[in-house]
Amino acid sequence: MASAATADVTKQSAAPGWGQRFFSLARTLLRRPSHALGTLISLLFLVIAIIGPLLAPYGANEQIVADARDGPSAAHWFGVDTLGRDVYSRVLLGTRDIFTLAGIGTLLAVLIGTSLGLLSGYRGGWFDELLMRFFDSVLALPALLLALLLLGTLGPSRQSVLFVIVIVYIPIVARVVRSVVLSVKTRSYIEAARVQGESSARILFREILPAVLPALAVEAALRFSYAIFLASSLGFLGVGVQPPSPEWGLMVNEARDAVSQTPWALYFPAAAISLLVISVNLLADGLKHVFQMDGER
Amino acid sequence: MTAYILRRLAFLGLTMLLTSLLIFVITQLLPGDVCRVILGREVGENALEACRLDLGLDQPAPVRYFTWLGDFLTGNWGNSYSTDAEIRPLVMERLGNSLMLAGFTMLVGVPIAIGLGVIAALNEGKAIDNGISLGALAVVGLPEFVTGILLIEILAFRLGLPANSSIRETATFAEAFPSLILPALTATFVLLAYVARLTRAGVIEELKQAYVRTAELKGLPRRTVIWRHVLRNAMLPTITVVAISFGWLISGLVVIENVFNYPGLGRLMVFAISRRDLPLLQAISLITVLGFALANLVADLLYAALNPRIRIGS
Amino acid sequence: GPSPEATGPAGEPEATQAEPGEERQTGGTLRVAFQSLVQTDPALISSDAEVLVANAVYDYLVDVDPVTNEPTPRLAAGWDISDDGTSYLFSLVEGATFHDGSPVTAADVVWTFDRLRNPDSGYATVSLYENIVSVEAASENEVNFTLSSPNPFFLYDLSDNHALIIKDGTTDASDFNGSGPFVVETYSPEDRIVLVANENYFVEGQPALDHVEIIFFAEEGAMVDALRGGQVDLVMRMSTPLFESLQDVEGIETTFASTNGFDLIRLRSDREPGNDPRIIQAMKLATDREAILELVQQGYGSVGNDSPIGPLYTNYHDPAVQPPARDVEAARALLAEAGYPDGIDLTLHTPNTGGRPDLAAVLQSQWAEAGINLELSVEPEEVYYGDDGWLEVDLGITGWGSRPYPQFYLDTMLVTGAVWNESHFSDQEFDALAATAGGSLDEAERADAYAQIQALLADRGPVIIPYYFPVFGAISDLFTGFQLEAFPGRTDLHTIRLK
Amino acid sequence: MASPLLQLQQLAVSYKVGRRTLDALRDVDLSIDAGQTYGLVGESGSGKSTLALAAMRYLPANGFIRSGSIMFGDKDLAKLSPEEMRARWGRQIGFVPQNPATALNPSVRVGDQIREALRLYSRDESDVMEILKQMRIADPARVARQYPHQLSGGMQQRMLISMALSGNPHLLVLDEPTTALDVTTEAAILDLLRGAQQMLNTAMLYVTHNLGVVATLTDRVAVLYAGELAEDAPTKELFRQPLHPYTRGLLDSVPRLGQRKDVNRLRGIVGQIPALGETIDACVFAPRCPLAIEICWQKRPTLDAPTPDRTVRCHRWPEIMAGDISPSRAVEKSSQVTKQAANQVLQVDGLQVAYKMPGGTLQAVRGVDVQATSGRTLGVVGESGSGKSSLARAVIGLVEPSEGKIDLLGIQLPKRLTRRNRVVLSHLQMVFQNPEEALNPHLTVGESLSRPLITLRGVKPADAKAQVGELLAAVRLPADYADRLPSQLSGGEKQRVAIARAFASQPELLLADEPVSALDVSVQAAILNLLADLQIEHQTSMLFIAHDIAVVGYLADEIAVMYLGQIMQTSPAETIFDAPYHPYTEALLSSVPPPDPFVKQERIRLEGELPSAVNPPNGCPFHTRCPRFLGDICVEQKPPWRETEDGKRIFCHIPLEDLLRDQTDVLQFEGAKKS
Ligand SMILES: Nc1ncnc2c1ncn2[C@@H]1O[C@H](COP(=O)(O)OP(=O)(O)OP(=O)(O)O)[C@@H](O)[C@H]1O
Ligand SMILES: Nc1ncnc2c1ncn2[C@@H]1O[C@H](COP(=O)(O)OP(=O)(O)OP(=O)(O)O)[C@@H](O)[C@H]1O
Ligand SMILES: [Mg+2]
Ligand SMILES: [Mg+2]
Repeated sequence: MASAATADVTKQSAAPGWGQRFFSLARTLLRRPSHALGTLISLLFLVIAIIGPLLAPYGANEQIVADARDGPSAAHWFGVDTLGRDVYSRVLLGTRDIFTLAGIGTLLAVLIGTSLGLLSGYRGGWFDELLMRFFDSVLALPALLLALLLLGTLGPSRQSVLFVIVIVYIPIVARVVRSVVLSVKTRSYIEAARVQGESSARILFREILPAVLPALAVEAALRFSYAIFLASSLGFLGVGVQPPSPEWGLMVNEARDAVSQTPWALYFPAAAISLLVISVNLLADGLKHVFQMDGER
Repeated sequence: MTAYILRRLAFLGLTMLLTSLLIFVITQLLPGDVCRVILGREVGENALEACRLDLGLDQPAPVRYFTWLGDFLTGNWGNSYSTDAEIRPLVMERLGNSLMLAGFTMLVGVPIAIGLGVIAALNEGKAIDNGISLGALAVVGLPEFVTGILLIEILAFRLGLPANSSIRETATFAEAFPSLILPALTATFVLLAYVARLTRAGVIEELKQAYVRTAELKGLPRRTVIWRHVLRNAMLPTITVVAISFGWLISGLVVIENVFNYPGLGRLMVFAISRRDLPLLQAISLITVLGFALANLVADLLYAALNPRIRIGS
Repeated sequence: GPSPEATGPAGEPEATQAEPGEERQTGGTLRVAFQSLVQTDPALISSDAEVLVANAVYDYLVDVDPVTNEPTPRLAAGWDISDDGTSYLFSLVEGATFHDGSPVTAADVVWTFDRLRNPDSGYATVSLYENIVSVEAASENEVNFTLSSPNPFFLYDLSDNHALIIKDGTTDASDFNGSGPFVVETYSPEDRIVLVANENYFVEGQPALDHVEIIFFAEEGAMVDALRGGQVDLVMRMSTPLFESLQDVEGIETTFASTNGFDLIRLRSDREPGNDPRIIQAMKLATDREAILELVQQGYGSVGNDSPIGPLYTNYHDPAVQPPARDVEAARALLAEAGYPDGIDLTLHTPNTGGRPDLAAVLQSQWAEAGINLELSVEPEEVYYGDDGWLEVDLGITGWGSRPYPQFYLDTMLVTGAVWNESHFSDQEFDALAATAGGSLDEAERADAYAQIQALLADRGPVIIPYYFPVFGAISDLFTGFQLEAFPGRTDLHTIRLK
Repeated sequence: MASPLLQLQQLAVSYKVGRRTLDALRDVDLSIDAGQTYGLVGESGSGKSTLALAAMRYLPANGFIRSGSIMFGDKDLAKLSPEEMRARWGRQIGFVPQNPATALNPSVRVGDQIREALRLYSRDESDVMEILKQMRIADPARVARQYPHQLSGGMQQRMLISMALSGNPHLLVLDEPTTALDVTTEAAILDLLRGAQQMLNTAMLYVTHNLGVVATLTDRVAVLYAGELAEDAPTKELFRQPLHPYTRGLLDSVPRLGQRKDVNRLRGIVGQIPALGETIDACVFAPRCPLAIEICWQKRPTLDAPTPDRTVRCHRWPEIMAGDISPSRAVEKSSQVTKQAANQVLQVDGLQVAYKMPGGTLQAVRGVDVQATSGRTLGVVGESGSGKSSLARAVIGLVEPSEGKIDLLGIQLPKRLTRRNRVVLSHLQMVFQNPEEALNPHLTVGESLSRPLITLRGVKPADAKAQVGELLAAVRLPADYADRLPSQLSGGEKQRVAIARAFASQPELLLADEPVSALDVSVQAAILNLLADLQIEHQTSMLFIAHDIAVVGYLADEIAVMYLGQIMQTSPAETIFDAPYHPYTEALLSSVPPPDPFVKQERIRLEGELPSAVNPPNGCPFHTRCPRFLGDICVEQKPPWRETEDGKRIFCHIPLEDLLRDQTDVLQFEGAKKS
């Protein structure tokens, strides 16, 4: 039936694959110098976290008695601390520490937070109400205060810090996800899915989740940077990861007494923390920008 | 508006109740025998037993919670386990100190931050904006303890500013002032970047609104458009930002107070945790949370009061 | 939180007394940086800070001279000891009054010691004073102590950190009603305590200062910053790097005192794997004490020989007893012999204070070469000691503060069933030697027993003592008369004066 | 003739996007005389707003004037400094924006916003009351003290208009000022503008896509297409004989009042407007033009002047003018399907929908009875907020009705969606209003279409693919669209996919909630035809919701008019334009501007605002605004249902005879009634 209404055919390219989409997003991300720098430095740290042990000339706890307290030199790029440990190696090896702590912490928080946020936003009702009131009360405690309370309870250890990061960030992630779900939930295509009898699970994970991902990616990057911040602050306060771990905050704390003797043992890890946090922040900023641009297209 | 205030208050009450429960549960799980901590390692079992009885630790947890909450609400905060001092005056004094530091920081930092944010927003994409935004982002990445230590190393001894901010209890503001400078500066860094960034975003968002076009096409001078129309609306979200940053400040102060040995609530809190001083810890937590919540409430109410859409409802 | 390091009597030279005839140069405020107080009741105090305040506010009956290490009078003007060594008669000084104005009498002394030795109290001093049969007022200002058996160190015991004379019937320690050189003006927990000179102090010319302000800090670094910035005048107890950092600072005088204080590594000897003496022996062989001293203490202090009877006890220390030289191969061999040919995995527990985490880190690295693989568990001091976990774990590090005489360590740490026998050491020969040393009034016999004990511990003791640490102090050069004590808390503030 | 007030000469405007420079306007010539009302029409994206903003020298930051001049009086605005422009804004050129809700500063009282303008123009601030009265605002003192959010859209727009007029500008630029408003409000605003124009003699540049508005309001019309001026003529001439095929297409896309799908189909325009930067160096309209011949693909036509007062840019206007060729597209008559016996599909009785709100319960639907039969369309019209969507959503199960019974094929439906089984779900499907939200942006068209096949028809996922092709073909889309993501489709295409998805389960009843409101007229025409075809083909029953009575009249067989959650009138579609009507229907009909300058329309205007649905009026819900208000009876008693001979049912206290006596046909057509 040749109708009056034939397709308003457009000359648009065929659907790009996910790979293509990824590359186009990545290109947008790398367009601004600050975003590109943040991304590259973050990636560099990630690489160091993975292959750090291969790069480090010494072990994290290897003591070179003769070189103790030596300043930066060809043999010890970042100098040696009072215990005779090579600061460069410790900073490199500490990268893995911070990535596992902050990274896994963030990942878990994001996973759990996302599930709760999805469920709570989609289901609504008493479940939502209850969860949100609970999260409100958790969020009524400033993050560090909650972290300190929990660490007081759990005792300082790597696992505790991990746990604290997860607990502190779940509510935040869940709320971000929930707010996206709430706005997406009323979209016609979700209602269409409902009147087509799609299962809740499919609606949540196939229809809603993709819409949440951009916000989630930005949030995850932000959380990650805060988690680094938090973990190192706890290390610095002495209630986080315990010696002799080469965790950066702890290194700063340990080097503080000897700052006039071995300032390098303080400044290099401090610089590492700052650099990483700033880069991840820039990355988050970049992601936000990318998804904004993507949304506007 | 009254209904709104009442609703907010009820909400606050509920949140505080839940939070207090949370604090109670967490602190009850703290390891270590409280009485051991109080009496030291050198006492016998019978003394411990007497102490436990004395503290009511033999009661079931719900009873203890409600007793504690009731006592707290009636102003009976008890004595610190570790110092045996009365908690209320102690916490109040430290709260005063923390508020002085926070207030000073906000007083100095917030106007500057808002100014920077506005300037950046009005010059979006230009060099000034890039400078401010990047600077803010960089500062956001510096943990307080790094900033604090850097300031001590760079400024304290050079300028003769006190690195240690242990102020006298009786000190007037003028006397305390020098010791406030470095911690406040450290806190300002955190605040500055945070508030400036959000203010910038707020103003940029406002600048996109259609009413700006209306105002401009009326023929209003640019200055009037910015001051009378844009900022008026952009300041609304900024109020919330400032309140949230107050919460940030509370967290930041824990670290800062410990770096500078400033006798505030944050330092007292780390002390209480390290000493397993439950009543002190609970009181500090609750006061902090209350302060945090009140700041949010004030921000909400202020927001509502200044925002006709909420004040008057449609 | 209490730690053995901070417990028990201490002593070193008493600071210079005001020269007779010299006009009392008064005035000035001394601001001292210190850790905060927890306990204010003399019977419960233990930390340096608590003892420092107590020593300024109250008086001991008997003090210990920091220079000669001999008992010297304080509230007691003098004493008579019966020939069999079981009866001591003390006469009190004239004119001593409590801060509330009432005179110090024999009854107060009786009340103080009866309280400290009351078995129901649970106080730490109960076992210390077990030996006392009775304390009686012989007159208004004379007190008689009767012992069940002779105790060569009884005068030192009376100078125990807790043995501050308080007024008969005191119930509230927060009154700070002592007789000491300073009166508490204000106490602001966790922040500071302000002391003013006791105008009626019974020692002429003391205290020299008008005010002492003890400002509490959580961190040594902050204390030193404050000293450098001029917000405090005196810092005691600091880490070696901090001490080093103050060396060339204008206007600050640094001082350090050798002590018999030490950090020890101990292995429980009552169960696997420590019940095989070859294990601790292997550990000793794997330890490089010189390197430890260099890294952890930056060379301050002296290398230890695994016995608590350190070189400061010149009468008793036996320099001939030397720890084994480091021999990693021998250590491996011993381990293999003991059934660990592939090495052994252990958790080393340590409190998070002082140089202990550093010591643990260094040990971890040194012992790894010998196949002793350590997992470190660093816990807050309060938790580690508070839960008595330190008495339970297999392998741990403990800090022990300096004492005026060595018997204390043996009796509380190593004798079978001792209160703080953390290594669960039980050795009949050792017990017998310790009893001899602790009960004999014969100096030679005692010295001989101590020499044997050092040899025995080096051979099969459950502890490694890698070093004796020094204590550090630094004071603004506006002041003089500061004499740092081996136990810093016993440092006398009332001898310090403005230049 | 005096020199024109505003004269655009060879104006070209471009936008910088990334590194590309995209031309939004090319060689536009246009001149407006003092006091003239000038309409500017064209599809979305044709550059109307760009032109309006360029005329004021107020382009977005990335937009710039590439060449040409904007002569305003004797000054070229394109050459003025920002300060010089500021001195002209407000005083010489006023602006009325599209969306009044966001165009007022939300935290400043409206009175103050007007006062601010008065101060700026050195006028007496007390003139505010005067100005508001001119805007026919009943209680100006009270309104002046209010904040924008306390005012309805119509009131807000009045504020903006009064602000724009307060500087007594020579030229008023209006960018779709009534698009966001209800027809009844729109009618009032248009009256106002007409009045103001007569009083102040202000020239107006009126941007709209609504041909009805153009027809009733303007003196001259310019038709914009892809940044170029297609045609420019006096309004009546343009409507009588459009010379450009694009103009013809636009006119053919809108249903005239009374036009019906089975009698006279919409012709519309194929294809869609080219994206910015996609135009060819020939006739930009050639790809969509039914008359395009070789030259059209090769050479850009010049702007010619067939008569002294009209211009057109087309190669073939002489033939069109001579009547040798017709620019109207030939359209096949809809396939005539033998009318089967209509059996009842949907029966709704006493339906009530209520929403819990902080301030009380909002009664969106208050006792509605409707029926729908197979192969036929029930149209529902009414102002915004009258409860049309709520009715549809209750039927489909997206909201739970508080009261009432819904029968599908004689079987009562569970109220809750989750209780309805697959069979029920497959029988009931829905097409939503906003095509941008209709499809999940993360799913390909193929996946979106295969889902209902799999879930409701039990098709195996492997087989679904083939059927997706059939579905696409049914909505006249190529099969390879299955691989596209929604972002690669135009609005019309998205709506087609959404329709295909709704038909996938072969529903008995299709609910269509304003499926064309968000679309351009040309696309709207195509979608309406598509729906009509599919319905006939599948004999589906349809509940079709729209606020445009012409659209409903075109597509529906039966029309229900809703007001405040109740049905005021039902009638067969053919008789909806004939008296007697319910007074509300009468007002509605007289508010819709007919897209024909030759139609005379009665002017019946509703007073006051739509009452709150939280506290709806007792008695007849319409009594607060009824122009034929009888008295107490309307306030106190529920009206009876009255039936007319031609099959209408009217819910009114006024007897049919009285209605018939007082009412004439709202629309009087010049020439024959209905075509
Ligand atoms: N700031 C801008 N940057 C880039 N392109 C723009 C900008 N503003 C508009 N455009 C594009 O210019 C073209 C014309 O836009 P314009 O808004 O003038 O059209 P319009 O006819 O007013 O459409 P509508 O009816 O949708 O309002 C469109 O393709 C639009 O996408
Ligand atoms: N989810 C909801 N919650 C509260 N009120 C609602 C909700 N949905 C609609 N309403 C209100 O119910 C009334 C009827 O709304 P409905 O959307 O059914 O009207 P409509 O005729 O479809 O209007 P429109 O033409 O604007 O789409 C309105 O007053 C509206 O504000
Ligand atoms: Mg437009
Ligand atoms: Mg609707």
